[in-house]
Amino acid sequence: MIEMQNLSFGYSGNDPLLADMSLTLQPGSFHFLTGPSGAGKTTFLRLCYADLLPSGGRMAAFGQDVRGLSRDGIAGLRRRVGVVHQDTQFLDHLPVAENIALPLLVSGEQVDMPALGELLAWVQLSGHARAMPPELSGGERQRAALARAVIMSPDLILADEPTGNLDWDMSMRLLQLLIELNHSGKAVLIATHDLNLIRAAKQQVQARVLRIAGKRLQLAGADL
Amino acid sequence: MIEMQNLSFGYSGNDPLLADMSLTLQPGSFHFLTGPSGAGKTTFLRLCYADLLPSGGRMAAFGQDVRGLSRDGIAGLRRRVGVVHQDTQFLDHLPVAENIALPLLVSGEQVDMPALGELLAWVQLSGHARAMPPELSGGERQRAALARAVIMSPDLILADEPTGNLDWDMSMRLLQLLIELNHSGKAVLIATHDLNLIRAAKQQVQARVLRIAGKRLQLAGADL
Amino acid sequence: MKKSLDLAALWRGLTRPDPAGTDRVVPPTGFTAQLTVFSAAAMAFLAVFALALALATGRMAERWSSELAQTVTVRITAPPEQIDQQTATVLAALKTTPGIAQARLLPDDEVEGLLEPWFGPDVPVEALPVPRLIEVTRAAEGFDAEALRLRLEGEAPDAVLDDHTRWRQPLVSAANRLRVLGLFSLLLIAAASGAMITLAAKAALAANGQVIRVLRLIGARDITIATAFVRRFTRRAAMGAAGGTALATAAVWALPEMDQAGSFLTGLGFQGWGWLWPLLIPVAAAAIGFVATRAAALKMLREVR
Amino acid sequence: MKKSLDLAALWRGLTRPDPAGTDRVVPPTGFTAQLTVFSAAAMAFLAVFALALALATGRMAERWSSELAQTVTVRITAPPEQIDQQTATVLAALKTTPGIAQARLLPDDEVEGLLEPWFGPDVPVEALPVPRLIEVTRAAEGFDAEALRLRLEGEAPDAVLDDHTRWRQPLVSAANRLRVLGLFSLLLIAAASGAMITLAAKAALAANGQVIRVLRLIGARDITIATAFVRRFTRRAAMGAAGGTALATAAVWALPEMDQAGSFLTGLGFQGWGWLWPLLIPVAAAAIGFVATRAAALKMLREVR
Ligand SMILES: Nc1ncnc2c1ncn2[C@@H]1O[C@H](COP(=O)(O)OP(=O)(O)OP(=O)(O)O)[C@@H](O)[C@H]1O
Ligand SMILES: Nc1ncnc2c1ncn2[C@@H]1O[C@H](COP(=O)(O)OP(=O)(O)OP(=O)(O)O)[C@@H](O)[C@H]1O
Ligand SMILES: [Mg+2]
Ligand SMILES: [Mg+2]
Repeated sequence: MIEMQNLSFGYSGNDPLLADMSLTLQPGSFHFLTGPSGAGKTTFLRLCYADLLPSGGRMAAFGQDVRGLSRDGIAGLRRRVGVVHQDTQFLDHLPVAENIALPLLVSGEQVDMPALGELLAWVQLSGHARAMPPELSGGERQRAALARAVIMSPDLILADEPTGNLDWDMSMRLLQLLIELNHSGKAVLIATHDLNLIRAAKQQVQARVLRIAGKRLQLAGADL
Repeated sequence: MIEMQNLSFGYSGNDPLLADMSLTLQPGSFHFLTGPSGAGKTTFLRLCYADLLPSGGRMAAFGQDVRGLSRDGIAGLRRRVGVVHQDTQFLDHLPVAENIALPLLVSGEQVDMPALGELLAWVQLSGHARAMPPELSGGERQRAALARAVIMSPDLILADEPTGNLDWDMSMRLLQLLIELNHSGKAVLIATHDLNLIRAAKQQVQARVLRIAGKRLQLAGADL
Repeated sequence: MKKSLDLAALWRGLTRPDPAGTDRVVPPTGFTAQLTVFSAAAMAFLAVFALALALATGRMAERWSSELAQTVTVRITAPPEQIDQQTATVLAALKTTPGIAQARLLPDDEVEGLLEPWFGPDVPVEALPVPRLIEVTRAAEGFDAEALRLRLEGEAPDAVLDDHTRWRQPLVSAANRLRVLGLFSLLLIAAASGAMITLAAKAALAANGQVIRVLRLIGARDITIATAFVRRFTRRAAMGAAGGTALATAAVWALPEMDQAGSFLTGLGFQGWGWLWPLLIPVAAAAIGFVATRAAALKMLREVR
Repeated sequence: MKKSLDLAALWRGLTRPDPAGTDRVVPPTGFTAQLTVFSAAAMAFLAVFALALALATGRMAERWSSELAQTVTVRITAPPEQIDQQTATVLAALKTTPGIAQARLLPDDEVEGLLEPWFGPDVPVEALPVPRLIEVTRAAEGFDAEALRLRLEGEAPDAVLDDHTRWRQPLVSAANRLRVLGLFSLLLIAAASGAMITLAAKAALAANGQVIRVLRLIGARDITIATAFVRRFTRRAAMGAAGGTALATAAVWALPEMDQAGSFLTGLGFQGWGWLWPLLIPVAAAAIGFVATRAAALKMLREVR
């Protein structure tokens, strides 16, 4: 789905942040991405949904070179990739339920109300469907972000620190949800610092752990 | 410093969220605040810096009833309380260093440049002093927030999930910083889900763990 | 590569109702919205007045110059023995001058009336060496006064062509200048409105940068986002301008009648089909709103991947 | 409880330089800022023209009505045996009429000049029963024309008071109406500017809601926040208005001279001290900006704890 070859990236005016990265994300795969704060995890994810373009190397998403994508092509790509941002933004003037259904609205698809209700229940936000986003607690925002990311049933789910504001029980629930999605064939990539989360996941799913260190992507060993 | 008696609070139009809470924060004390997502931890902290006013009960900050505070009184209170928000906002048009020095600027105090440099080094942001806030990574934002919270050397430090975006090493460093501040006489209150963090802290400092459960504030036992 | 914004699709999106409710993605209120509506309204209001001024002064200039045209006279002050012959010559000459509809020798009683202010009601016309006066009515196309003057000089040396220019011409030029001023303010106001609506649209879009970024991130196409904004703003500009126009037109209509000074002055109002002119203003405002928002939206979108 | 915003402190903050650099907390650019500057400039531009129109038409009305006043004449068309006596009576009567500065019997050559258009250059004044003409110069306070007319009727029945009203009055009323129109547009423009600057200030403040919230959270006092914003906006409104005023004043100055029609017309420009009038516009804009931003800032601050 995503193929990178010798990819490198640097924010304009800065030294390159990521260099010589090669990776292939297969359908149905499960990856974790770790690395110290400021290593470039969020940057890496932004490259995957074409929010940033690589400075060097080759990258293809769903078989297409991302550099050759038109703006509508990028929009199309983003409909096939669900993203949970580290600091997810919502439209503050629409209630939570509508925000979660937003990807359907903007792609002109019908909203299946029972399915939306199920999804809300799944992330335990049924009671907040009509609340406005600024009224959500930190953890509630993260769960709403996950719900919005999966509503289009994308082929690939990228999650940036999805459990940063969640306690252990809720984190486990969320991991469970992601593993479920993975079992149904979707590829999952989670950026996280939480080694316990990775350990817990490894007991249930064949997960590979990637690590950004010294600008490069490494495969972390079984030492986790 | 902060005294609450039978304090209760509910967002307007909702059921009460917190009820019958009593607590006294002494100078030099160290508290953790836990509870499930959506329990009201952030709400509790907002009450402490008079961003919300209690619906019932009595609450005094630095000896003054918060309900009787004028708007300038509230501003004065906030200069004595350093807050690390769960999702800290900066002024996006000013560089990180100026954002961190902002509390000094708005209270008309001189900025001690060497001290600012030291503070930046302390949170390992020396290299990002001139960066703009939107260019920071999630963890860098949290460290900048901590720096901004302590620059006025406040009497009380409130931190809402300060390690949500930090890996374990960085979390430990940050905890060390807070413990240092506590040893110099400042009161510290940290809202967190991270039980490992609480365990680590308890080995170094006399910390009390509060828990919001069923709308009430409980003292968690030694089971942590 | 496809063009990123398709005008036809945009127009369809603009005129079609919004069954999916996509417009809801744009926050409904806020001061920038009010600002768009208000600046459109205020500028439309001023434009109506400038338009009324331009039309009224145009009418005034026309009326004054046509009165001027109708009061051309030829005066013959020849000695008694020559006067009849010269009068005949002048009348003949006038008949062959192109651009003259009619030439009429004033009878004694009319001349008497004209001289009354000078000699009182009982002018002894017979006793005076009163000049003969010929009233010339100009045809629609007008005639060359200078040529006629030269010709008369040759054929009837005692005939004087008086086109009353000294009296009326300054009025006509004043009215014409006022009309130019009215048109000039209209242009100014149009330019200012355009800039103001553009800036208001840009300010509103900038205030909604967050919304645009969120929408792009969840895979909204440019056309979807632009349509939602353009539709909003075009409607706001048109609504504001329509309100301002309606108010101003009502105000113009309610202005006290100014024609009390006879044919000399004209009211500020519109006349006949002239009342339809202001209808152009909301259309223009909508067009400006459309173009401005479209340009601003495209520019903002280009900054967001 | 202390008043939350102290005007004196605000004024001090506004005029004093900003050594601490507190103003930097307000984001420097953005379309709302441009919008404030531009709407102030555009409205100032229009205001200068409206002001020039009002002043020029005022001048025109004054000139026309003073010309009217200066051309009052008394015409005596009595039979030859009575004419000298009636002339003397009229002159005596005029001397005792309050509000008349001077009464002068026109000598023959001036009368000749006046009659020239009627009888040609060689008027046989002696041969004609030419009326006596007395030119009356009105004093500043003016006189009661009706009363004088009645009195002359009794004392000198063949004297006719001609104040040329029929010719000039419509012009004066036209000029006066134009002046009213100019003042009316000035009012309209002032109101529209006020509203526009207010809305622009509110839009800019709303766009900076985030900044205000952050500042309150880190313990900034209301006065600090309000001063930073008010200072910015007052300056922007004043700068924009100054720019617009300067441009418009230059444009008025560069307008072609309109006095070519002699004393009849007046140019659109300012005259003498009149050039100082436009200076009021930036001051007014700054005042509006100050009041509007202050109100908007206070309102926004009240919504943030
Ligand atoms: N827009 C930007 N312009 C310039 N530099 C940036 C920008 N965004 C991020 N950076 C820098 O790039 C580096 C990597 O940022 P990134 O957000 O990818 O880190 P991260 O691995 O996600 O860290 P964290 O765990 O703290 O979220 C950081 O040092 C950051 O300051
Ligand atoms: N402004 C608001 N208006 C109404 N309800 C609110 C508002 N802010 C928060 N809430 C609700 O109050 C409850 C407590 O929120 P709070 O942010 O205090 O939770 P929290 O304990 O900090 O949770 P988390 O660990 O997820 O951050 C949540 O259910 C939330 O939806
Ligand atoms: Mg990150
Ligand atoms: Mg919280």
